[in-house]
Amino acid sequence: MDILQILFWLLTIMAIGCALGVVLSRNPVNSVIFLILTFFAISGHYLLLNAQFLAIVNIIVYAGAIMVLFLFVIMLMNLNADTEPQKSWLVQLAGVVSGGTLFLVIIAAISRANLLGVINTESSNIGLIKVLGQVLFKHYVLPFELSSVLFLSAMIGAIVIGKKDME
Amino acid sequence: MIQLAYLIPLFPLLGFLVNGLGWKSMPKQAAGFLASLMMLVSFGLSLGVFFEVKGGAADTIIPLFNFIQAGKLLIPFAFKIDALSSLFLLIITGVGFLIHVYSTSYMHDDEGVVKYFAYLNLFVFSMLLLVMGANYLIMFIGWEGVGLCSYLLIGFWFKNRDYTNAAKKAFVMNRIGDLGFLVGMMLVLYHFSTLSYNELFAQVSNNQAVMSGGTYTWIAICFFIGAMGKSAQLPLYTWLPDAMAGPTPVSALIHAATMVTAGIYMIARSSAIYNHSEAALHFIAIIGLLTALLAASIAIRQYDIKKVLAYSTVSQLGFMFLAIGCGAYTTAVFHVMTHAFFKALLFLGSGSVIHAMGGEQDIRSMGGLGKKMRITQATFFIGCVAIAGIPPFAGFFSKDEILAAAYAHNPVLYYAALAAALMTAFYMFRLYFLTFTGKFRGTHEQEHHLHESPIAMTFPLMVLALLAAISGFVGLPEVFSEHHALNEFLSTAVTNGVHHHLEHSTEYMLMGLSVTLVVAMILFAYAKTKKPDFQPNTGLAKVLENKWYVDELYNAVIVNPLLQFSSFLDRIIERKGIDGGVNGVGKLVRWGADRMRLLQNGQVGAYLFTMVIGIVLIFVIGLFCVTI
Amino acid sequence: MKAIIAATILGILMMYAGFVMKEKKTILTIATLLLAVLLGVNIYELLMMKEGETIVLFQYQLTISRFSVWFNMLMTAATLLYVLLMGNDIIKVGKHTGEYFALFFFILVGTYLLSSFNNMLIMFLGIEIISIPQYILAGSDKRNLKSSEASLKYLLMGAFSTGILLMGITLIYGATGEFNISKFSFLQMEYINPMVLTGVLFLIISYSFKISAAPMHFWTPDVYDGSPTPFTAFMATIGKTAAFIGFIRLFHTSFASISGSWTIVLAIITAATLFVGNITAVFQQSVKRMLAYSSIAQAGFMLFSVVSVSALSWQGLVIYGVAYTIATLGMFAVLLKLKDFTFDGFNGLAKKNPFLAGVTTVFIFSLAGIPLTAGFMAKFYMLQAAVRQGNLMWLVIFALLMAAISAYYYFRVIIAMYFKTGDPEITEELSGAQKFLLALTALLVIVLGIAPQLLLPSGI
Amino acid sequence: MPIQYYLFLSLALFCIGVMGALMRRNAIIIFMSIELMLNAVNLLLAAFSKMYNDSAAQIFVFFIMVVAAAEVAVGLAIIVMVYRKVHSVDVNILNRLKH
Amino acid sequence: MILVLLILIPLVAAKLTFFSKEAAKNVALAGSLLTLALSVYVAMNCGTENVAPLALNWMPAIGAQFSLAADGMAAMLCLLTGIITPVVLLINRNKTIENPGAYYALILYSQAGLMGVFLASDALLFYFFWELALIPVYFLCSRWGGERRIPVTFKFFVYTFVGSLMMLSALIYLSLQTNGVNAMSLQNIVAAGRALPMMQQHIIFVLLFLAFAIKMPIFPFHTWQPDAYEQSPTQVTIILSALMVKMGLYAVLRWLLPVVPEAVTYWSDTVMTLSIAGIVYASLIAMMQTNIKRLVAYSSIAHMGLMCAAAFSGTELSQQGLMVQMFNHGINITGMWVIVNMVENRYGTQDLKKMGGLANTAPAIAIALVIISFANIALPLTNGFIGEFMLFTGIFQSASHYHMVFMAVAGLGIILGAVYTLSMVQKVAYGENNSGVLAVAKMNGAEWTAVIVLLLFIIVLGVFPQPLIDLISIR
Repeated sequence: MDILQILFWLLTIMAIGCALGVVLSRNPVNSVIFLILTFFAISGHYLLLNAQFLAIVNIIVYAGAIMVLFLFVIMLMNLNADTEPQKSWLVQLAGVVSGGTLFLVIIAAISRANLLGVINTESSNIGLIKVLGQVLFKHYVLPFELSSVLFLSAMIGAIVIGKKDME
Repeated sequence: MIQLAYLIPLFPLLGFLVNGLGWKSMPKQAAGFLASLMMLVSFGLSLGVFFEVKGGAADTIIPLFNFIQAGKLLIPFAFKIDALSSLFLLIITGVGFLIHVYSTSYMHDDEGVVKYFAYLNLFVFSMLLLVMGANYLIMFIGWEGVGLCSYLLIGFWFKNRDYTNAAKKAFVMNRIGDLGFLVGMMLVLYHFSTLSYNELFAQVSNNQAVMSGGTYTWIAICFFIGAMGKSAQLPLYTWLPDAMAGPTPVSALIHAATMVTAGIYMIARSSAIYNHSEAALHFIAIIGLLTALLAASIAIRQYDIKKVLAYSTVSQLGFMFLAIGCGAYTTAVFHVMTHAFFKALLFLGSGSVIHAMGGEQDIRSMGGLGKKMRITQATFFIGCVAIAGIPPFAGFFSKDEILAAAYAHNPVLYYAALAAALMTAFYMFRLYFLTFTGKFRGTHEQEHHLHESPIAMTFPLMVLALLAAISGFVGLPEVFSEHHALNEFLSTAVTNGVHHHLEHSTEYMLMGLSVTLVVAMILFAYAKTKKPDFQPNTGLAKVLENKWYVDELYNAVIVNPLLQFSSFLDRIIERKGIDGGVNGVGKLVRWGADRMRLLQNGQVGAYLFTMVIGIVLIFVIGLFCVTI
Repeated sequence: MKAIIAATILGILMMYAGFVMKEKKTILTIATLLLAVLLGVNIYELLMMKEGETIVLFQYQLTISRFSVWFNMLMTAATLLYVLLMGNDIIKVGKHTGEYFALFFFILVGTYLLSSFNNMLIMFLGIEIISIPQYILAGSDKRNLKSSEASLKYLLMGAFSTGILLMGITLIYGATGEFNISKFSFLQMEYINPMVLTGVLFLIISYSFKISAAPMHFWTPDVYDGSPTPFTAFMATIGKTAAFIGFIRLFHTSFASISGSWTIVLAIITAATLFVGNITAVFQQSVKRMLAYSSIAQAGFMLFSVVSVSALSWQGLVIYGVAYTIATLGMFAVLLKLKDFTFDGFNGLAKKNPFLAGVTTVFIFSLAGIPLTAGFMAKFYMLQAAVRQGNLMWLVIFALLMAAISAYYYFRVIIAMYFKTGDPEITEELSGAQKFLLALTALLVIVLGIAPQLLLPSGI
Repeated sequence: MPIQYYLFLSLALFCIGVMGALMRRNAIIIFMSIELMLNAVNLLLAAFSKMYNDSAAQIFVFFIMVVAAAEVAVGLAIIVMVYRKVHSVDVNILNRLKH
Repeated sequence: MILVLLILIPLVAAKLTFFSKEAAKNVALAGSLLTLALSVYVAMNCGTENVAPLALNWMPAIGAQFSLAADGMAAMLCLLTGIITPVVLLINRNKTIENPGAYYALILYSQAGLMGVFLASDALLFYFFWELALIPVYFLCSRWGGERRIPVTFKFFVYTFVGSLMMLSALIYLSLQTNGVNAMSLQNIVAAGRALPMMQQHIIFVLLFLAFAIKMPIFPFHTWQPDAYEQSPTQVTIILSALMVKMGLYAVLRWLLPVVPEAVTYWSDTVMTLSIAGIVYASLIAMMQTNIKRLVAYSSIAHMGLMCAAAFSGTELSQQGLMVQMFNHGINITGMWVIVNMVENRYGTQDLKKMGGLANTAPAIAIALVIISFANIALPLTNGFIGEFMLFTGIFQSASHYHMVFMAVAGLGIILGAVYTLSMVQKVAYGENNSGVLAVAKMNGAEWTAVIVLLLFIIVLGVFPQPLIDLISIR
């Protein structure tokens, strides 16, 4: 039981716990905070997997940008626990059950596979920004360019939808 | 001459076409004259043909064209002239001509007279087809044709619903028989793959070994069912009395002299087949006898002059079939001939009576007519004597021959037939006495109106009376003469069944017995009708007056159940069952649609939830149920 | 590739045109012109390619075959037709006309990607490039709450399906170590890895969502109903067909070797889709919503092309996609001319405007699959593909019964138009050009019904 | 450390995201749960890239983030638009479109 | 080439008719007469090189050809179509129809479809025309029909549509069993079908038979028919009952019997039982009808039952008889409807109870009615007899174990047929006039022509059937 494994388990527990927090907490703001914590835990996992750059990006983009956006919107609508609409416990139970069933089914299916793949502990350098940059701009330049189209349409969308029509 | 035989049916057809197409413009007298002329011509031709045949001309086939030729099936439209057909030609055209002449005067004041003569000619045409055809299909064509004409003529006064009902009844009952005929033809085709008489009978005489007796029996029975319908035998006889709805000459021509004897003709024609089947012959004998008895018994208690004659016709037909059943086809044909004469005579006489009575047909309001209409009385009397079987009138010889044959076949048959014959004598003379003797029981204006019919009506009566008197001599029994003229004439065409020879003494005895009893019956009838009293009948008499309630029985057992069943089919099975099922599918779809709509309840949560359920299901199916 | 670049650039141009031009009509004209240019580029690219040639780009991320270019060309042409038919209604929707047209261009980019991707990353991007603009289009009528509701529903469920799609891709990657769909080597494995199966199923599910197949169809009626009608027309036709080409491309190039493991599931999904679509459409009162459900049913038929793995299924998909697109576009174009979208809104149209009734009849016949219309030949190809599959006869019979039911609701329009009396209100009289275009569309439907092989020139 | 661990972990997160989408009525929270699903996928991809020692998977993760960002931009805009109209983010009151 | 004209002329005539507003009926009549002339020519020259079959490539991808061919049967049915259509256009000429252009154009369209069905020797083409003939009739019925027309016609449409889809799937399946070259052509389909194993033959048989049984219609798939006949305008009813139902029989003869022979022999007893049960069933129900159009409709079902039974009896004779009967039934039922139409127009009702006395009020019509009725119940020397005689003989000689029973039960149909037909004649023509209509119009010229033509066919073909038999025997 070496340090990495201990770290793995800690991060796993944290991730799942916080994820549950996201789903269960009645106050939207808490949900956001939990989600950010989940992201931190996931970034921790990235570090364990030698995906250092990914970890950083995850913190910056998700926790930093996206979640702040969420938080901002929630604040703007000043939603809080008492404004939060609650589903009846029955519906919630149904949700839990069906989600759980999904989980169990997939696990049952996949556990039949004898996956030989093992995460070897010695560090590799694929996650380094240098390598990633070369791969990205050598092999994946097309998707990189295409994502610009995606952002363009997203931008248009934000404008078209978000802008108040004065009429 | 024989080669011109195809002209015989042609002239009536011509008459039909002219009168039929000109049914609006044709003047009445012209129509009657034309029709009678046509009949006269074809009668002349038939005479020529007859004597040529009598002169020993061989059987002739006159092919006209190929009617149906499809694959193996080849049916030519051809005529066959031999002794049998030539004899029938004579009867049909001869009696037909007389009745045409009679009609010209009898129908002169009916507005549909042109139509009437058209129908009459058409009937003669079909009847001639029936007897001249060289194969069963042509016979069938004539067979159905005469059925059609009888339908049209029974329903001639179509405004009266009862008359049209009678017509419909006649046609439908004939159809039942025709089905038997059709099946018979099918069987013949199936086993011999031909319908023409010559080929068929040739095969029959050759390959008896091949065909089992059963086959012949079936064919024979089927044909006889056809005959039952056409010749009004049990159980299909009830249409004939109703058929009296038609004009009286029609009853004389169609329902006494010619059409109803078609059955006899068919069986005589097919004698070769019937000789192969004892069973069928027995069956025919039984049916014929029963019919004779039943009809005669009913005739005893009828008051409608035409009904009496109708039932007597049925009973006489029964006699003929009895003869056939005993294998004596020529005897049957003999009786057909004599019966044609005296029954036509009787009908026409009754027609003249009805004419005089101004449409009255109930003998209870007649009586003493003899004083006013001598000729009618005289001829009618001859008719009665002939049918009753008093020598030397025609009826005696033919009927006596039948009785003899019956006795030879089986004494029981003889006694039963004799009983029927006695009843015949009784009811005929009852009719005669009630009509012509005693004092008049009708209203006064009827009495004033009473008169002898014009010559156009009485002339045929006299001719027929003459024939009824003398025509018996063509068939003198061998006790009197060495050779039986008719038998010998027909022997080329018809082969009688096994004929048990009778001792002359026996034959004398039988004749004596029947004659004495008949005379006794006549006297009895005279006694009964001396002081006629018409109390409502009771007991057996009532049953007889109501014709043994046979019509009621048929309605209760066959007609009404059928109607109820079909209305059940219509209301329940068709509308509720099948159509309901079809519509039910549509309803089901709409119902399902209504339910399915509710799934789309507009809740994102619900949608996601259903989706996840679906996903789970897909995984379960895809991962655990599908075996790769 | 040229087409992709061109579409992107033209889209951006369109955007700027939207900024500078104030007059909507001019924007519409520009859009039409630019689309024509794009069509020209497509045709040019098609002509440049030699028989049976396939261009490989960026280390097998794109493999452009003549077929894909031909498909792109058809889709572009369909878009052009769409803009020509409904331009006047598009510019009525909101005030950001230029942006809407730009979105169409971007959606076309996504379509091009889906018709020629060779890498699941490109596929993912293509799907997203198609989806996100559609969320926006759905919500573009901001005065109308229904429109907003539609776009929110679409967004939430769409994002959900994106997650599923990604999980599928990931599992496939985990089993094979490849994103390149032509490099999967399932046959090397002695047995099929359950992870692959799970991934395939995830992919099937997410694609079923995009093409609105049961049980992922729930968004369709609401979104199609709520969105502005012209955009509904676009989503229901070109958007859906594009998703289909991605679907068939992925599954027939990469998973054909293990088709035995997923065709059954897909067949069941197909049956469910046909059932839900047809049965639910029966009771609709609004023609627009009926068309939404019928688009589900039609998707069920199109799924035959994916279920039956054969060379014919690609052709079948092209024919069906085009036939369905044209007919539906025409139907919506007619619908936009009427005030009342319910069936009663059609009452007595034959008397009031025989021309409109006539073309509607043609479109309805095509949708119902009556012979002499493109729709029939499309169904014919699909059935043929399915029958060829051999073990799907039950599905064929079921589909035919459902087709009969579809006749039921399609012919309600006919009945309303011809056999019922009423006075349908027509928004504005048809201009000569519109008449001509509608007539052209109807004619196209019939021509393709008699000679469908026009859609499949040799060497495609 | 066997790959299953990561597999199970990310699937667990994924399914928790699904549950969230099912259990909550607040559009924003549903959206966040979906983000959680995406992150689960990211984690799995990273693990696989380590397993195959292949950086393509990590590139894929970037693009997932890109798309996520784009989606969030549009999505939040839409949510805000709806909020402007009905002053609620409760998805259950949005049922004008049904049947 | 001439065969294409046979389809083309009605189409062109339809177009012209559609745009000629008031002259529509005359334009249509002219067109139909032209078609008639052409079909007569085809019938005359059938089997010679003057009517050469024609095959053009159409959809090579799926092996569909545009191929037409006329053997005796096809020529006969084309002739029938050519004869009936002008008759249809002759009646009701002085009746005002709204939008006559469309009305007559649709009639001609369906005529074109029928011609195509009878001539097509390619499965897909056959299916095309099959539907092309159906659609116009659908419009005719639900646009110009009675008050319950819309649901009734819709049921009829969906019902037959299901059938034709079944047929389509079967044809596709068969076409896929061929080597792919001209996969849809008749001879390839036949070859493919014969090569099939028993199980598949059963499937194909059921699919095809359902389609045709609904079209004919055969008990118990007949329920659309009485309603449709009752509700549609009589001219359309004529097309439905005289020509459309022949499509079903023709399809059986051409596209079912040769294709899956083993399955046919396996099922023939079942089918014959159904159809012969249908004869009695329909006849019994016909006896109960008070609406004259429904009565004739049920009588037509009974006739169909007999013909279908003959088709499956598997004897050469019954096949020929069937073809003869197809023609003659077409003539007779048309005559029946023409009379019914005249009576309905004059008495203004379809209710038998409200009729009667026609023999007084309009003797000519009454005479025609009687003749046609007797042709309808197959009286000898009318055309009805020949066909029915051959049918019965064929059924009787069929190899089935129950051929006696079949023959006998079918024979009941003869009797019942006489019953309901004669009671109809009685209720319409005889008795007193219960209609309350005193002045009954005489037949006008057009009606005379129609009736005379039909009567001529009835009598002439009844006495000299041989030309017809020769025509249909041309292979």
